Amino acid sequence: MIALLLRDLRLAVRAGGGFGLGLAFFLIVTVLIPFGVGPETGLLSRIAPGVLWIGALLACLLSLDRIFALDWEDGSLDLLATAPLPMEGIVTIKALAHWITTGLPLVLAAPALGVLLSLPPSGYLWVLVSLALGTPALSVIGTFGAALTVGLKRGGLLLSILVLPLYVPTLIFGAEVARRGAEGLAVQTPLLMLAGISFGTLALLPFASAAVLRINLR
Amino acid sequence: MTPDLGKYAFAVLASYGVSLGLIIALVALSLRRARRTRAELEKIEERVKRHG
Amino acid sequence: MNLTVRDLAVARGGVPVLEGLSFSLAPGRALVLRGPNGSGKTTLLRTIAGLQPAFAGEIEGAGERIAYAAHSDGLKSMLTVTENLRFWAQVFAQSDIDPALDAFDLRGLEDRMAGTLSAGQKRRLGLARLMVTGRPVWVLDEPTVSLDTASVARFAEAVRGHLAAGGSALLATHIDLGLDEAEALDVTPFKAAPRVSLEDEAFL
Amino acid sequence: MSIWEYANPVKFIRTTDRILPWVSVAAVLCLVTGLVWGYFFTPDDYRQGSTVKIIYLHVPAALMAINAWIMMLVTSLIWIIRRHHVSALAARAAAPVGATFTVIALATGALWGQPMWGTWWAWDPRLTSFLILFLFYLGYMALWSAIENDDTAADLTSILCLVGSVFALLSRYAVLFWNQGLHQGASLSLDKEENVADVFWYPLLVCIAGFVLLFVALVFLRTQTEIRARRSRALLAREGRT
Repeated sequence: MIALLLRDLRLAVRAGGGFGLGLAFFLIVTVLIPFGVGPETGLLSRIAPGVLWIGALLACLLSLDRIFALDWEDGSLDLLATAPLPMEGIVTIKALAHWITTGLPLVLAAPALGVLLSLPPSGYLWVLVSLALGTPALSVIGTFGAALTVGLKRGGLLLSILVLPLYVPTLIFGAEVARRGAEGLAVQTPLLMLAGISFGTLALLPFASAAVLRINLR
Repeated sequence: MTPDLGKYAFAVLASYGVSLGLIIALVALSLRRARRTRAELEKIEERVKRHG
Repeated sequence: MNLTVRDLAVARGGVPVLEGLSFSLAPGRALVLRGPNGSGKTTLLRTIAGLQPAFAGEIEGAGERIAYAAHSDGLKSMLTVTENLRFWAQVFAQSDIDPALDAFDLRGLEDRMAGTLSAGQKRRLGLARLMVTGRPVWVLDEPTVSLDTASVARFAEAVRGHLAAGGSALLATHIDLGLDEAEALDVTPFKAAPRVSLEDEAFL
Repeated sequence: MSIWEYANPVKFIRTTDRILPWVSVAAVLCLVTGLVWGYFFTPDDYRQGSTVKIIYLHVPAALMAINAWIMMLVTSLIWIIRRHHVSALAARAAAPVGATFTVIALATGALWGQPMWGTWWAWDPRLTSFLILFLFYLGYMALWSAIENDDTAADLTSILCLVGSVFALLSRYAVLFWNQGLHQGASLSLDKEENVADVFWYPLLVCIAGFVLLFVALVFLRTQTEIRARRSRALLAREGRT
């Protein structure tokens, strides 16, 4: 299992794309927002937590179809299925690899991009915490969507449609933590809900993803 | 007989218009597809029967 | 332990393609499947490898004992030869990749990216993967595609070594590998009677 | 005599063929009665004015939008557990009906909200929830039509329906948390039945019955269509094979 994780990470580093693409997209979104809504600092600092969350979510969405597509094309997925690894473990590792290559860089970049959006000082910690807690859920849910659409020729658009409504609860609670944190309000309730969603999806969704993948390999 | 809808006439009429329009469209599409698949199936069954 | 197949039927897309198939493969032996394209050899091998459920019948001694190799080698072009092999060795909880490198003449290519290899070299690397699985039953679908004569001989040598070490091999191939231990099985007589798929059957 | 007998496609078609005309007639009768009663013969609400007439469409559509998804969840489970093809096809047949009802609920909600809230669209928790539900319907239907093999499609959409149901519930709570919102007092809401006086309540009941019957009739008809389409394909496949 660790070998699979290391292989995916090594591939992400070598093939570029992996780390770079999501991060670049995140940067583009946050840089373009002020041009769209105007440079007024008050407005920007008010919407900053939400914009950072949306940017992270879209950057995540962008790279989902790569989770299984490459392994499907070169036959690795078939071979992995005959290997002594449980399918649930494979999809969990795939989600973890996606998080490390896409989610984690976004989390780390968010404070820097917060500066561009005049994020209030009290917000940095909570943007960081909420993204760190929420992006794993985005990867796990995205892996489920990727497993559903693996092998489909025009799977990319379908994947977005499928995953979009599934992302709503995570986005709401994550952005709420960031917003409340930035405004100096109590964050406990949404933080607990966000943690609940992350751990809940991490514990249960791999079973659905594995079932779906088995059906698609059949 | 026709009720006076007052200042909300547009909202009410548009609601009824949109809803009934959508329902009728859905029913019409369902019926059309039902008729077509039924006819197609009958044609195929006829041919299968003739060829034994 | 033998790989035993009893009254097996395999299906492609829900439609049976082969049925009534029975054979037993003992350690140290090889079985070569023959039959024209589309006769169901690939489907049979995939079923035995556990990638799809059998339509009917029993398979014994498969599961975790199978090492499967098909047309796609599962190679990553951005990894070196060693990294590719070592990855699969780790997945199958093995550590030694040197015998595999030797057997398939991959010495000198260890640090090349798999993407820069020729088709034949890639194929050899894909087959070398079999040796690092540590599994006794090799299930091979057209293993000699894109191999030149010398490489075919080398491959036959590797299979022979595997058989000598108590392994067995089930192959679908058109080429005569010159294996004394091999029997041939023509799948043509087991062609399934024309019928509709199970999922269609419910509607007839 | 077991209910599973109706999972046989032929039996299902034969039975529904007999019931369908009655259900259709009843649906039309109820809808016409309820809507005419509600539109022509009920007074205006003292606060909402004539917009109260919208509830005869909005409430039943919203109700059936949710119930359609629940029905799809149940039939998906039946497919996963017992693998009755009719069940999977019924779920497929119900999706566009549920989606249409969701659009009706959304459109009437927005039209009602315009004079009440002064805006076409408000991110009111209920409206937002229905928007999310609509996205779920969209994804579900898109997945069905994207996959070629029918049984694979049934398997995958069933699992999506299951997972989607959990996330739909989660979204519901998330949205409530996110915006307790514009519902200034229950009396101004479209959906609080306890505030509906009897004059409005009875025609509303008839309309709800009409929507239920319409849903049943459409699902029967569309399931028949799906079965016939599958049968055509099966016959053609057999022809090509022999």
